[in-house]
Amino acid sequence: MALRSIVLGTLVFLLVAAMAPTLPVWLVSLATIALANALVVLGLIILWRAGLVPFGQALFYAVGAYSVALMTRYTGLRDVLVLIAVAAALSCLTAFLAGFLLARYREIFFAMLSLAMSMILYGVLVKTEALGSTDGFGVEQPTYLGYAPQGRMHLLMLFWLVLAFCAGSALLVSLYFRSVAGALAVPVRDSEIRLEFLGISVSRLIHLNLVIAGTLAGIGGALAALSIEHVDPNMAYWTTSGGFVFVTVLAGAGSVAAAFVGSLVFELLKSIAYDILPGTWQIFLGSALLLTILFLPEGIGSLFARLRRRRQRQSMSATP
Amino acid sequence: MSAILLVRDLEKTFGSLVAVHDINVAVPPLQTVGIIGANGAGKTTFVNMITGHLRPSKGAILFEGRDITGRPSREITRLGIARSFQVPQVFASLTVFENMCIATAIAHAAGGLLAQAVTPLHSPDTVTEAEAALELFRIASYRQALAATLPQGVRKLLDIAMAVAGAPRVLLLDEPTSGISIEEKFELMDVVMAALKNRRITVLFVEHDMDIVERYADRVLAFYDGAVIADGAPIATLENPRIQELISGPKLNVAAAGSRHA
Amino acid sequence: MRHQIRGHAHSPTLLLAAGLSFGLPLMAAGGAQAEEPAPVKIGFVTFLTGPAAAPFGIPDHNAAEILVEALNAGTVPAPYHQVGLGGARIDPKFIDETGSAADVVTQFRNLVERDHVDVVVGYVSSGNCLAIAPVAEELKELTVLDICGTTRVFEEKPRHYVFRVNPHATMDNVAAAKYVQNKFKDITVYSGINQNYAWGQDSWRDFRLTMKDLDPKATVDKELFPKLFAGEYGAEISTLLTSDAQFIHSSFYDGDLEAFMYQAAARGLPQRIPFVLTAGETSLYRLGPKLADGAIIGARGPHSFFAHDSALNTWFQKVYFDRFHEQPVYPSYDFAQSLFGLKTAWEKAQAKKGGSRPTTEEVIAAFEGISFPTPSTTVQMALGNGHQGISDMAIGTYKFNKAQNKPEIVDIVRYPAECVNPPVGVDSIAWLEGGMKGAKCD
Amino acid sequence: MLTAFAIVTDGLVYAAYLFLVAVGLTLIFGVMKLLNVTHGSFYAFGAYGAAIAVGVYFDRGFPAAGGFLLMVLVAMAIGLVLGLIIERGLLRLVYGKDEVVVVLVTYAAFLILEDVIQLIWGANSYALYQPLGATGTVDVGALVLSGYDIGLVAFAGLLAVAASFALKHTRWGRLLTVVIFDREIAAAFGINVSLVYTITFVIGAMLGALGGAAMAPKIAVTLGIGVEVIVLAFAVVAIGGMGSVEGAFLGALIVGECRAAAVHLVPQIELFVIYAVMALVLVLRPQGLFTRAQPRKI
Repeated sequence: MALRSIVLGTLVFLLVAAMAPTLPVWLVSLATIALANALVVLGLIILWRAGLVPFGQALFYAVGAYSVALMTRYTGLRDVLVLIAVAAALSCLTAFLAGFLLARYREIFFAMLSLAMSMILYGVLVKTEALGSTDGFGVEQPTYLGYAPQGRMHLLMLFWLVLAFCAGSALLVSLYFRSVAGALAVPVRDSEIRLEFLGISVSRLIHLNLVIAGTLAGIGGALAALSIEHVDPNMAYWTTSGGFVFVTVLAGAGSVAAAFVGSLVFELLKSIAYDILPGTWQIFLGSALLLTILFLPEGIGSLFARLRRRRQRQSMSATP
Repeated sequence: MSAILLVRDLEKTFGSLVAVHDINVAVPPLQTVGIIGANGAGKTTFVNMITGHLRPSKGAILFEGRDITGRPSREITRLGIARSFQVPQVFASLTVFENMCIATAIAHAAGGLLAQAVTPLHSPDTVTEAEAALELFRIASYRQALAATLPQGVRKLLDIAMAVAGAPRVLLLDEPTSGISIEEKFELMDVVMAALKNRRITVLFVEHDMDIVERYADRVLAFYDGAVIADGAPIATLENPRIQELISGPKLNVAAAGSRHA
Repeated sequence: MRHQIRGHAHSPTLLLAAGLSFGLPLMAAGGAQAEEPAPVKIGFVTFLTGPAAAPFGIPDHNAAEILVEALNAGTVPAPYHQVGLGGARIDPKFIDETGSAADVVTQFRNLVERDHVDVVVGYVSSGNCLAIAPVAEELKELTVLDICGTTRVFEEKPRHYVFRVNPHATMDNVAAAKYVQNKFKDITVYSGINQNYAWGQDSWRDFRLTMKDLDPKATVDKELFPKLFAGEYGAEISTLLTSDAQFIHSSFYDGDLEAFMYQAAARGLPQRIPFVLTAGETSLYRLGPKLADGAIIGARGPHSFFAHDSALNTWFQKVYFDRFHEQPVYPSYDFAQSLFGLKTAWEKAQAKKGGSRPTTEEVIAAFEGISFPTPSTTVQMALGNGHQGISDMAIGTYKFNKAQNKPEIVDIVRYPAECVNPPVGVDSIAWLEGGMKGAKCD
Repeated sequence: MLTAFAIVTDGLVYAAYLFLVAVGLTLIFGVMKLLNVTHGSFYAFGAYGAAIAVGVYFDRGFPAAGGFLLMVLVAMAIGLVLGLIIERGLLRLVYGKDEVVVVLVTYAAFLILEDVIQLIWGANSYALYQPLGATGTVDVGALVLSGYDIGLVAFAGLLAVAASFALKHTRWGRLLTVVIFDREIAAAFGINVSLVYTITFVIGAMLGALGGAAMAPKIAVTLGIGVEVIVLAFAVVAIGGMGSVEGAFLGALIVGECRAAAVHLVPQIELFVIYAVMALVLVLRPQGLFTRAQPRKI
């Protein structure tokens, strides 16, 4: 079963990677941003399984994005792997520190405290005129192990990079979900007391999940910064966090794949909305969200689940 | 022989209110102790302090000679003292099997959280052990049922089974038969006690039904107003009229009457 | 396959644009089958929703609507009487600028790579302009930035495909500082209140630097940066009431400006200390008598009240008023300048090519360094290797004409372009810090 | 000295503003455990409604007092209509779902209403300037206070007292307190919880609209005013303690004074002083200032 989905995932990954050059350019760049954001959503799914919904995940997203941007602006560092490694490390550290406070909170208080933290970063960034305040500043194009692609190739390389990170994270996270610690997310929501009396430190467990989610958000931010080639304080604003939660609900906490599909669907929806309803695209988005919640309460991910169940039923009936 | 659990001058106060005081108990290994007393007599407070849910205001708790006073419950659990709950604490949105797997997997996963983050949940031996535990507690038939949907008796059994998964030496049962119809009570206790004997576990159980106590306890601790007013063999203690009306008042007779007819 | 996507993306666009701009694209589409040249597809990006729509997006969009319509009908006065761009009709596609930098960049890419627009004109937010510029270079798309004022677009990097006809924000505050010099004799102390984001911070910085140059002894008393769209300014107003400044500088606009002014007026602040409102012009018609006489008003260029009168301006104000029953404000003028700049370059390139449709590179070559008349003034593409326009600047003092019940600007002072803009090759901050060397002011 | 006085008064005015926008939110949260993002829309609709209706009223030259009454009436009407639509038409369908899902539903409704506002009233901003003029000013040394602000503070104070009195001493209030304490028990007592929900939500909506109407004279009523308010209100409510009217009052007071002090003394931090306070309070008192942590029964 686990093996099956891994094989399946690898196939999809290779297929998409191979198709990329044949896809229209606008779609590739749209997918690049969508998948970068999907990493943040993946982190939110980890937290949501444990009943935690941060309204300030943009904090780590912005930390990742600004680390990359600052490195390309003030240091000679250009290699994409170095940039992302550092960004990941910094956002991981941020999440680790923030975790000491956040891990003690649940429900709405958790949401509000994380919101407060991200808004403080936002305030600081807006105040830093050296970094262009709200205008933000540009991100230099990275090199890939010394190779500096141009034009279309640059776009494709970035897409493949993002795709690779998504594949890697998807694999690791689904393995994590199958581990003991990963399996404890739902129990945290059901009964923290029982966990404590089984010998688990719930706050440490949540701290771990926060660090994982924060690091994913940081990598997402770093990749987003590279594909937008611009960063600004809005990346830390609460509406950005809200957007990620939006996509998480759209995707549903059901499966890892949901994060990526959900994020792609969301970006496409938005792009269509902008295109056909420039003046009233929010109505479009809002309605889309409502319909998802009403008719796909478990999110887009639940579609896979249904398919899987159907497949199982068929295989059962096939072998009586 | 030396006590596996030793409680010295234990006291718990909430502000000005004294919940329990001057508790001195020594429990030898493999004994089964029934704890009785009217509501608010301090039974659960006592259990909560031993299992680390409450920090004693005064006194000491020794487990296998080691002082565990005021340690957090997860440490105490790791040391070998487990507990079940009056309101069963199971993972409602998971199946019985998953509940059991998680309990056993945690018991197995050595090292810290990071180690647990890389050990798979469904390793062969955790699964077999979980299956075994479900058999032992006679709830294997509910294997795939969601914990939320279980009848009270089964939920209680699952709660206890999960507590036992960590192979504790001492187990505290907080009102294992509360909310269970009189007919089922004995059934349930038979299963539980058989299982615990099989695992060679020292048991302390809080109970209101004196027949249960009489049937399963080797020894009775009677709580009244935060203190232990009697500590001895079941029959002797329970027959004592003063104890009877101090502890249980009319409740005993009703319950007893009910069960005698049964 | 891409064709399908494009078609799919496009047909609803026409419907929408029809709704948005009174059936004009239908005409364009209708005209498309005729043997006349294929239309020039232009993507117009501005704030159609959100708080920035009222002050910038809507005037911007309104101007686009009437100008595209008039250009396609060939009813614009000389020198812009030729239909569309060099005879080719303009096929507009409007996109909302609201959203994150990621959204804005994605929409830009969609315009270029999915809808294959020939030119993109627009962007109000300086942040978005900075985000778009490198993408435009990467996609080799001719892009005319519209209202954004940041100097960084062309000072951080030379651009090839990006132009900005409208002068950057430096001259607003240089002119304002020069104006207060002869308005108030011997200034010793002044205060400032600006929105806490890049535009507000930059405006205040430029103004202070210029004041240092012109009047070193003048000191700053209060320096306030309320949050953007803060809504409630009680504390700021008290602070300013307790300030002994001779005037208060502010780059507030529209919503914040009006909210601030209502609250300030209610507490007698404007009566006590006059304001210098570098972007005040957008709100004059709404504020009317609620804005105390004597406020110093700028319009980010010699627009509307400050416009030189010309046939073009009279025409522009008329068609605008007839359609929307209000006077065009500076964002409308900014758009007109952007479009007329593009048109001039396009037609110059086309003429050079003997009347056949120019390529992007040819338009760019023609665009660099040209100068052309606009409804309000004349723009010279002088800075950023001929990619950044400059024009003269005007500032005046507010006065509400009770008789005719309409706002007026009196004591207008004009400053030549070279007087309030840095010379070629000098960054504006360096220029201000260096004492504005090379300014030609007479 | 004057500065100190200014800080206190400015803080009070800002606190009044915050309380007006937060009280409805905290009420709804307290009773329905629902973090209502639509609150921002209620605020915006209230502001637009008042700006237009009251503007017309004043232009006709009717007496000022009636204008203020009308302001309140408009707000209540809007709250009634919107509240009913949202609660009956939308929230009904999602009660019992995951808390955050319900929050997202209100967020979706908020997105839609943002555009509805633009469809109804267009993108241009409206101004309701007459009331400020009608209420005059009070001079305190160099400081000039607006009569309207003083009225606002008084109004907010009254509202706070009235609300907490109503909750404690009226039959309805006691019903609410029961529901707040425990939904199941309330239902067991035969309280019609669903009706309580509807009425609470409508009252909350009215309070939100009232906040907008009360602020309309001071601001330019324009697109996006709702967004700003939501997160402010959240902060105040989180600081005061979710679901407590006294908490909202105290929270508003703290935030108001801190912000005023920041503006006067250290303007640089004004932008995030609110969130700093919020983080601080949550760290020191996880449950906020006014709700006490419920003991977990095992």
